[in-house]
Amino acid sequence: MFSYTFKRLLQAILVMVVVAFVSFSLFNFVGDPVNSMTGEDASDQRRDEVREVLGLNDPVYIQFSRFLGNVVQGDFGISYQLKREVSDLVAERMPATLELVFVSALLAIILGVILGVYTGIHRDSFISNIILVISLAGVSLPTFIIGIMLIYFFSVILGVLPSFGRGEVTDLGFWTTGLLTNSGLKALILPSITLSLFQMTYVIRLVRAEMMEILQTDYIKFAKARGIKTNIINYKHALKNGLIPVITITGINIGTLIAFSIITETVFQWPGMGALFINAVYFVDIPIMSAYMIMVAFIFVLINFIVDITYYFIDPRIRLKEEKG
Amino acid sequence: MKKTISIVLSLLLMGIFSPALANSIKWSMPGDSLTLDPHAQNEGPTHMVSRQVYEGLVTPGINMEILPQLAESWVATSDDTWVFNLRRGVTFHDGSSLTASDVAFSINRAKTAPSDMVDLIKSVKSATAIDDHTVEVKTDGPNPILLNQLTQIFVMSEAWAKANGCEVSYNWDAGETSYCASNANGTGPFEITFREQDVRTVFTKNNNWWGNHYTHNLDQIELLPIKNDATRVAALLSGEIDYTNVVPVQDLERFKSSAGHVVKMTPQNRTIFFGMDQGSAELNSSNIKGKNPFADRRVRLAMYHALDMDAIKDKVMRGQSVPAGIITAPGVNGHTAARDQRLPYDPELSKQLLAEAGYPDGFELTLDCPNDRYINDEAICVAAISMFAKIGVTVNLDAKTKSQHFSEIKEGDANGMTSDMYMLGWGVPTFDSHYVYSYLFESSGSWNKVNFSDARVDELVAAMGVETNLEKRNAMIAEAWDITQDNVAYLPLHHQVVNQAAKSNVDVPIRMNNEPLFRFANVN
Amino acid sequence: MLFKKINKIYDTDIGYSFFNSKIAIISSTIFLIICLCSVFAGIVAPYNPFDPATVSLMDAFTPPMWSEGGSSSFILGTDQQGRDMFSTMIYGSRISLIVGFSSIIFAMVLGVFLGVTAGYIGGMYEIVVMRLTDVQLTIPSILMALLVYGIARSIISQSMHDEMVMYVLIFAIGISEWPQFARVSRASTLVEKNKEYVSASRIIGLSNILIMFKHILPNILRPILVIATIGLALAIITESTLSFLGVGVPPTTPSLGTLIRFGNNFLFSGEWWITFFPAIFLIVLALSINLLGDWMRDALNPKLKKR
Amino acid sequence: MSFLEVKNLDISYPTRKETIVASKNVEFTLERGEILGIVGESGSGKSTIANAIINLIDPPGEITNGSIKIDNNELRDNEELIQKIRGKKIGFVFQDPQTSLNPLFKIKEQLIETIQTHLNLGYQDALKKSIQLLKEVGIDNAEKRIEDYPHQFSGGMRQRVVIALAISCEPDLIIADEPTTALDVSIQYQILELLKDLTKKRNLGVIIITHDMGVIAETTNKVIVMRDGFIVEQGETKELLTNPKSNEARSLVISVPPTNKKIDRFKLISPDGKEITSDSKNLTKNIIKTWGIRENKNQKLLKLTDVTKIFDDRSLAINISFGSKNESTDKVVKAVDNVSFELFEGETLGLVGESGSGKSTIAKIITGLVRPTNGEIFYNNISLYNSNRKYQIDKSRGQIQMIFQDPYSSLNPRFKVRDIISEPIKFFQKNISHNELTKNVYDLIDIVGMTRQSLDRYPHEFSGGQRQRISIARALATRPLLLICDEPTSALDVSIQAQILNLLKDIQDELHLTMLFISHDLPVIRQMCNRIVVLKNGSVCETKETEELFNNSEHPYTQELIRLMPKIESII
Repeated sequence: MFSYTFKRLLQAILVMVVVAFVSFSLFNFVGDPVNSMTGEDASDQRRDEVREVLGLNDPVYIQFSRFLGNVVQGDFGISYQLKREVSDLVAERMPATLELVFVSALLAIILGVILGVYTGIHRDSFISNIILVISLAGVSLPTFIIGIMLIYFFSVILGVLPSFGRGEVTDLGFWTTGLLTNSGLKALILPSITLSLFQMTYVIRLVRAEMMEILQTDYIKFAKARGIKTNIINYKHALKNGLIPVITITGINIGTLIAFSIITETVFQWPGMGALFINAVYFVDIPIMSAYMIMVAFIFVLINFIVDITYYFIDPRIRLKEEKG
Repeated sequence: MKKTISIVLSLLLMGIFSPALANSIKWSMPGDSLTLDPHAQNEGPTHMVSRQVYEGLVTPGINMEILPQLAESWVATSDDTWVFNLRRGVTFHDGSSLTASDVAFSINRAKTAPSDMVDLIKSVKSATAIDDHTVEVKTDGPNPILLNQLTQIFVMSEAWAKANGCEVSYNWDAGETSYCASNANGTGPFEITFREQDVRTVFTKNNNWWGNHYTHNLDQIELLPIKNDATRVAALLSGEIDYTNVVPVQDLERFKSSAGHVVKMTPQNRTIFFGMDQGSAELNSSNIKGKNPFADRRVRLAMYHALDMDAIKDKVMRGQSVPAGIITAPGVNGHTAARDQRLPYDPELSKQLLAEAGYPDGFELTLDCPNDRYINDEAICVAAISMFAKIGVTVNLDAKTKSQHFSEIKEGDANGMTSDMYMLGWGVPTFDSHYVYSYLFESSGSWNKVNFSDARVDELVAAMGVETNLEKRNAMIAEAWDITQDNVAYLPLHHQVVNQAAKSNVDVPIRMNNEPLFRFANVN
Repeated sequence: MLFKKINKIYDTDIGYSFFNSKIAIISSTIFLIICLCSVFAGIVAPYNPFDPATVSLMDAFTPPMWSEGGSSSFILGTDQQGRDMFSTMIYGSRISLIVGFSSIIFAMVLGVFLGVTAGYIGGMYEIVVMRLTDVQLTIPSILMALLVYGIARSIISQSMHDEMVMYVLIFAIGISEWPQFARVSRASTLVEKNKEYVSASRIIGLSNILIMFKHILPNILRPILVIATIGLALAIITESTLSFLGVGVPPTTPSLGTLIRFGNNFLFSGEWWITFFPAIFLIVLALSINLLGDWMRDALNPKLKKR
Repeated sequence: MSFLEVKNLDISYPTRKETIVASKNVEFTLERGEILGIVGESGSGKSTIANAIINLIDPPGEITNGSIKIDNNELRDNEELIQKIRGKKIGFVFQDPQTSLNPLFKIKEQLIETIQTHLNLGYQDALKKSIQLLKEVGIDNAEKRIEDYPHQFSGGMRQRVVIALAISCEPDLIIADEPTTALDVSIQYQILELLKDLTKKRNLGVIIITHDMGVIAETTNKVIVMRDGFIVEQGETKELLTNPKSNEARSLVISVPPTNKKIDRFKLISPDGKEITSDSKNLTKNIIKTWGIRENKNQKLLKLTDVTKIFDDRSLAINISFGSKNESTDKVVKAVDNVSFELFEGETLGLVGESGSGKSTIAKIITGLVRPTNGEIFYNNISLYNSNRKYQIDKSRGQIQMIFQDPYSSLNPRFKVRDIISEPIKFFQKNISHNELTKNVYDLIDIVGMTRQSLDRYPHEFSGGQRQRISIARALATRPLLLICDEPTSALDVSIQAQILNLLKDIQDELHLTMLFISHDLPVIRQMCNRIVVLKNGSVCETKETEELFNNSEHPYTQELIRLMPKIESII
C-alpha cells in the first residue's frame, strides 16, 4: 500500500514539474505585456519603467527560477492586467469554477451511468436508440452553441432562468458558495447543464459499451447458469465491473471539464477561473495563464492520484499484484 | 454544531429574502473599474465608477460643459495662478467635513508618482490651501485647459487617506495594492457598500450629499460587468439588468422598437482611421518590392476614394456612426464641418489614380486591425478590404486583440516588422487639435506610425504649443490641417457614436464620453 | 465490375453491417455530400465569398430567400458583410474539414508512430513516451490549442499570420489529440506483439521497422480508425470553438465557427440566419461523423458478437 | 421414464446467408448416477446441446423442434421453470475457470448469493454450507480461503470452486462443458476423479462434453459421438470405443495417439470410410531439387549448456500510468533453471512438461525471442548469443524455424497466404526472379497438401488444420535445418492432429530435418520423438530415449505424469 502510494505520488510530482516548466517556458514567448497594461497613449518612458518593475528585462532563466521558487510557495506573481496577487485572484475565482465543475461532473456521471446502463442492457430498445441519438447530438453540439441556445430559450424567451453570473453568493470565509441561495442555485442550472452535456454523452457511451461487453463474458453466463436473477446479474455483477472504467474516465474528464468551463464561463459570464483565464489570454497576462495551467494540471493530477488509490480498494486484482511486490 | 446550523440558516434566509429596493438600477458594461483609488489609473471605466462616488473641483456636465462642483467659484489671478472658493457644508461619506487642505492634498497626491494622473496635470506646479475654503493652484505658464484637466482630479479626505496608509497613490502597474484600492470615501451622491471586483459592485445613496437630491431618485446602483456582448444584451432583454452604456450597434434596433426599452445615442469624441506607412522605403507585407506605393499621394488618395463609408455606416454601424473627413471629432478646436466633409466614394477615380501612379493592377499588403477595441472594428476592416479589392488592391487582414495590436503598431511584431497599414482610433480629451498633431502628425510623434513628416507641420506644432494669441494659434491649426488633409496622411473613417439602452422606466442621461452620471438618473 | 466489387464488400461482415444500418448509410451519405461540396466548392457555390472583390457590403443582411426582403440570388441570405450565406458555409466547411482532417492525420501519424514504437520497443523509451502522453493529457485540448495558438502568433511574423494560421490550428489541434492515438496503438501493439505471427517474423529475421509497420500496423488499424473518426468530429468542433473564442482563422476566410461567432452577435437583432445556418450545418456535419464513428466502433468491435 | 430425456432436438442459428443447423434430431437419455460423455470435433454441436438444456443458447440460435424433459417436466420454452432449475436442479461447469468467476466478488459472496437464490437459508447457514462445499471439492483451509477473490486461486483450484458453485444447491444433474481442457494433466485427473466421486456420492446425472477420447474412456458410462449437429453413434462407452461402427467414430478412435506403443503413421479415414494414404515423396521432389540433397551426419546440431532465464519484472514497476492499468507484476520468476541438452542432426527431441515448466521459454531462447539470463546455446558449434547476450540471427541464417501452437494468431491476418510464404523467401534471396519465387511458393504449398488456389486467400478463410499447414510451409520457406514445433497440434481436433503429425513426420523424413518437439501431451510426444526431456518448474527431471522413458522412467514426476494421463486403452 505504501509503496503503491509512494510510486504514484512520485509520478504525480514528476508530471507537475514538467507542467510547471512547460507552463512557464511557453508563456515566456507570448506577446509583450507592457502594452496591454499601459494602453496606446502611454509614453515610452512609462513603458520602460513598467518593464523594469516587472523584471521583464532579466534573462529568461532568472525569470524562470524566480517563478519556480514562488510557485512552490503558492505565489504566482501579480497579474499584469488586474494588478493583484494571482493567488488571491485564483482563490477568489476557484470556488465558482469548482462548484460548476463539481455539479456538472456529478450530473454527467450520475445521469451518464444510469442512461449508459439502461442502453447497455436494453441494447436494441426504442428508448435506448433515442437516448443514443440524443447523446450523439450532445457530442456533436459545440458547447458554445448549447449555451447560446439555452440562454436564448430559458432566459430571453421564457425568462425563467438567469443568463449570466452566479446569483447571490454566500461567503463562508474561505469559500464563496452559490449553493445556499435560491438565486445561486438557479444561476447554476444552465451553465452546469451546458458543461455536463458533453461529458455525459461520453459516460453514457462508455458505460454502454462496457456493459455490452461484460454481459457477454463467461462469468455472466455462468451466473445465469447458476440461476441468479437477471436484475441481480445486470445491476450487481455487470454494473460493478462496468463502473471501473467510469472511475478512470472521471479522472481524465475532470481536466476536460475544467478546460471546457472556459467556454461555459465565457458564455454565461460565470466569475470563475476559466473566465479569468480567457481574459488573461486576450491580455497576454502570463502570471494568470501559467497559474491557471498549473492549477488545472494540479487538480487533474490530484484527482488521478485519488482515482489510482480508489482503484486499489475497488479492484482486488491490483491490490494483490501490489501486495506481492 | 448548533451554531453552525443557525449561521447557515440565517445566511440562507438572508439570501432568499434580501430586500428588494424600490429604486435601483442594475448597470452593466463590458469591464469593471480597475481600482477605487481615484488617482491610480487614468482609465475610462475606472473614472465611470469613481465619478459616482468622488467629486472634483469642477466637473463635466451632461453635455461636457464645465460646471462647478466642490468649487463654487474660481478666478485666475494671473497667467499662472488660479484661486478656487470651496463649497461649504460638504462632508465625506465617513462624516468628516471637506476642507481646502483635502483639496490641496488630493491635487498634490494626483501629481505625485506613482499616481497615473501625473501626465494629465503636468502643468500644475502646486496646490495650496490658503484658508479652510480657498485653494490656490499654480501652473507652469498659462494653461487654457486647466479646468478641463481638473475635471478628472477627484478629491479624497486627507485624514482618511493618511489613516489608511494611502497618503500617496500606489503603483498599480507594478501590482501593488492599498486600502484605498478597494475602499472609497468620497463626497459624491453614492457610496460603495459592496464590492467584488469584476463581479458586483453596489452603490448606495448618500443621504448626506450636499447636492440637489431631486435630480435623481435612486436608492441603489448595482454594477454587474458582462464582457460578452450577446450575454449583456440577453441580460437586458431578460430583465436581469436595467441599463447598459455599451450596446452592440446591431441590437439597438431591437431595443428601439421594444416598448420595454429606451435607447439613447450621441456622437463620441473618438475618430477611427486607417494609417498607411508612407515613409518607409518598402512595405513589409507588400508584393511591391523596392518602393513604397503609399509614398505616392495618388495611391493614398485612391485608397480614400475606394472607401464607401456610407455603406459601412448603413450596414456595419447600423447608422451609428458619422463618416469623417478629418481625424478629430466635432467640438474639438480646429474641427470644422467643411473639413469633416469626406471626399466622394469613387472607385473609378481610384483605379485611374492607381494607374497613374503605376499600379494599374493594384498591389497586395496586410492590414492590421484590433478586434476588441473599437465598435465593430474587425467588421469595418473586413468591409474595407472588399472595397479595396474592387480597385484591385488585395488586402489581407490580420485582426487581433487590442494589446497585441497596439504593441505591434508601436514597436513592430516579434520580428520587428512594422505595420504597413493599420486601424486606430483617437480621442481628444483636451478638445484641442494640438493634442492630435503632437501624437499623430509631428515627425517625432509617438503614434505617428505612418512616418508622415512635413517640416512646416512640425514647425506649426511647435509654435502652437506656446502661442497664446488665440487667433494666431487657430490660424496655425488651420494651416496644419490644410497640409495634412491635402497630403492624405491618414484615411479618416468615421466618428464613433455612443449609445446606451435601458428599460423604459430607467432614465440615465447620455454623454459623449459614455460615462453615466447617476445623479441625473431616475427610475419611474 | 463495380457491381461485383460492391457485392464483394456487401459480403464482408462490415459491409453487411453497413448496408443494414440506416444510420450508417444516411450519415455517411451526408458526410460524403458535405465533403464533395467543399472539395468542389468552386462549382457548387454560386459565389466565391473568399474573394473580397465580389462581395458588396450593400447586400449585407439580406434575409433568406423565402423571408420578407429576401432575394433569389441569395438562397440562405447574406451575412453582415454581404457574403452569400450558402456559399460562405460551403467554403467555410472546406476550411473546417481541411483543419479537421489535417490535424487528425497529424495526430494520427505522430501518435501511432510513438504508440507502436513504444509498445514494440518497450523499456525506457516506452516509459518516456507514456509519461509524455500523461503530461499531454493534463492539458486539455482547448487549453493546449489556446496555448499553441498564442505562442505561434507571437513568434510568427505578422505578415505571415494569414498563411500560417491554418497550420497553427492544425498543429494546435493535432498536438492535443495525439495521446489518444498513442495510447490505443501502444495497447494494441502490446497485444499484437505477443502474437505468434510477430514471433515468426522475428525468427525469419525481419527488421523491427518492417515488423512494426508492415506486420503490426495493418492489424491495429481498426481501433485507430474508430478514434480517428470520433477525433475528426472533435477536431472540427474544437476548430469551431477556437474560432468562436476569436483565435481561429481570419474573418476574411471564415470557417463555420467564425461564422457562428459573428452570427451570434446578430442573434438578438433579428438576423438569425447568420448564426442559425452555420450552426445547423456544423451540427449536422459533426453528427454525421459521430454517427459514422459510433457505428464503426460497434461494427469493428470483435468483442461484440452480432445478434 | 428416464431422469433426463432429450427428444428430436433441433437447434439452428439463422445468419444472413444461411441457417446453420447446430443440432438435428438429437435424442438421448440420462439416468441418475450415470456419466454421459458427448464427444465430437469442434463445430459438431456438442456444446450447443448442453446450453440448450438450460436454455442459454447464444442468440440468434434457437430451438426449433423437439423436447427436453427433466423428471418428466418439459423445459423447452418454459422460461419460468428453467430459471428455477438453473443452479438448483442443474449445475453447470464451464471450460475456462479463469473467466467463469466474477473477478470483483469474493468466493464467499458468489457462493452465498447462489445458495440464497435457491435455498431458503439465512446468511450464517449459507456461509456454513459454502465452507462445507469448498471442503467437499477438496479446497484446504476453506474457512479462510472463502474470503479470497477468484484470482487468488490457481487454475485447478478455481475449477474446484466452479464445481462447488455448480453443486451448491444440491442439483440432480451436472453439465460440464470441457471441464478439464484448460488444465494440466495432473489437475485434470483430480477434477475428473472429483466428478466421478460426486456422481457416486450424490447419485447425480452428469454430462461431460469433451473432445478428448482419453477423458471419455476413463470417466463416462455412456457416450454420444456427434458430427455436424447429428448424433452419429451412441452407446456404452466400452462398446463404442472398442468397436466403433460409424466412420466418424472410427476416425475419432483411430486418430487418438496410442499411449502404449509407437506407431509409424496414423491411419486416416475419410468421411466415407476409406483410408487416406499420403504420397509425400512425389511432392517433396521439387523441394529437394532446389534445396540440394541433405545427408544426416548425426552430428551435434544444437547444444544448450546451463541455460537459465529469470523474468524480473521489477524493472517495469515504474511503468504505471494514469488511467491505464499496467499488467506487469512485481515478481521474480525463474522460468528456466540450468537446462542443458543436446540435439543431433535428424533426430526429434521431445520437450515435455506441464504449464510453467519452461518448455516454451526454451524454444524462445533458441530462436532469439527471449534473451537467456545465463548459459550458452551453440548451433553447429557456434554460440548464438554474443558476449552482450545479443542474439546473432545471422549465425543461423534462418536455419532455425518454428511452428507455433495457435494457428489463429500465428499467421498475419492482413497478409495473403502467398505473401506469408514468399516473404521469408524474398528476405533470404533478395534477387529472386518472379517466376522462381512463384515456383518456390507452389512447391511449398504443394508439400503441405494445400491447393494452389489457396495462395490468393486470407488466413481467416481456412480452418485450424489448414492454417497449421500454411505455418509449416512458411517455416520451410527459409530452408531450415532445425524445426522447433511448439505444441503444434494442441489446438486442433484429434483427426486433424493426426494429419498434421503425419505431415510433420513425412517432411522430416524427406527433407532430413532435425526437430525439437514441445508438448504437454505425452501420447503425442511418444509418437513423435526419439528422445525426451522431461521438464518441471524450469529444470530438467530426466532425459531418456522415448521407449525407455515410457517403460522404465526413474523420476517420480515422470512416473506420475505417465500414470495420470488419460488413456483410451484403459477401457479397451
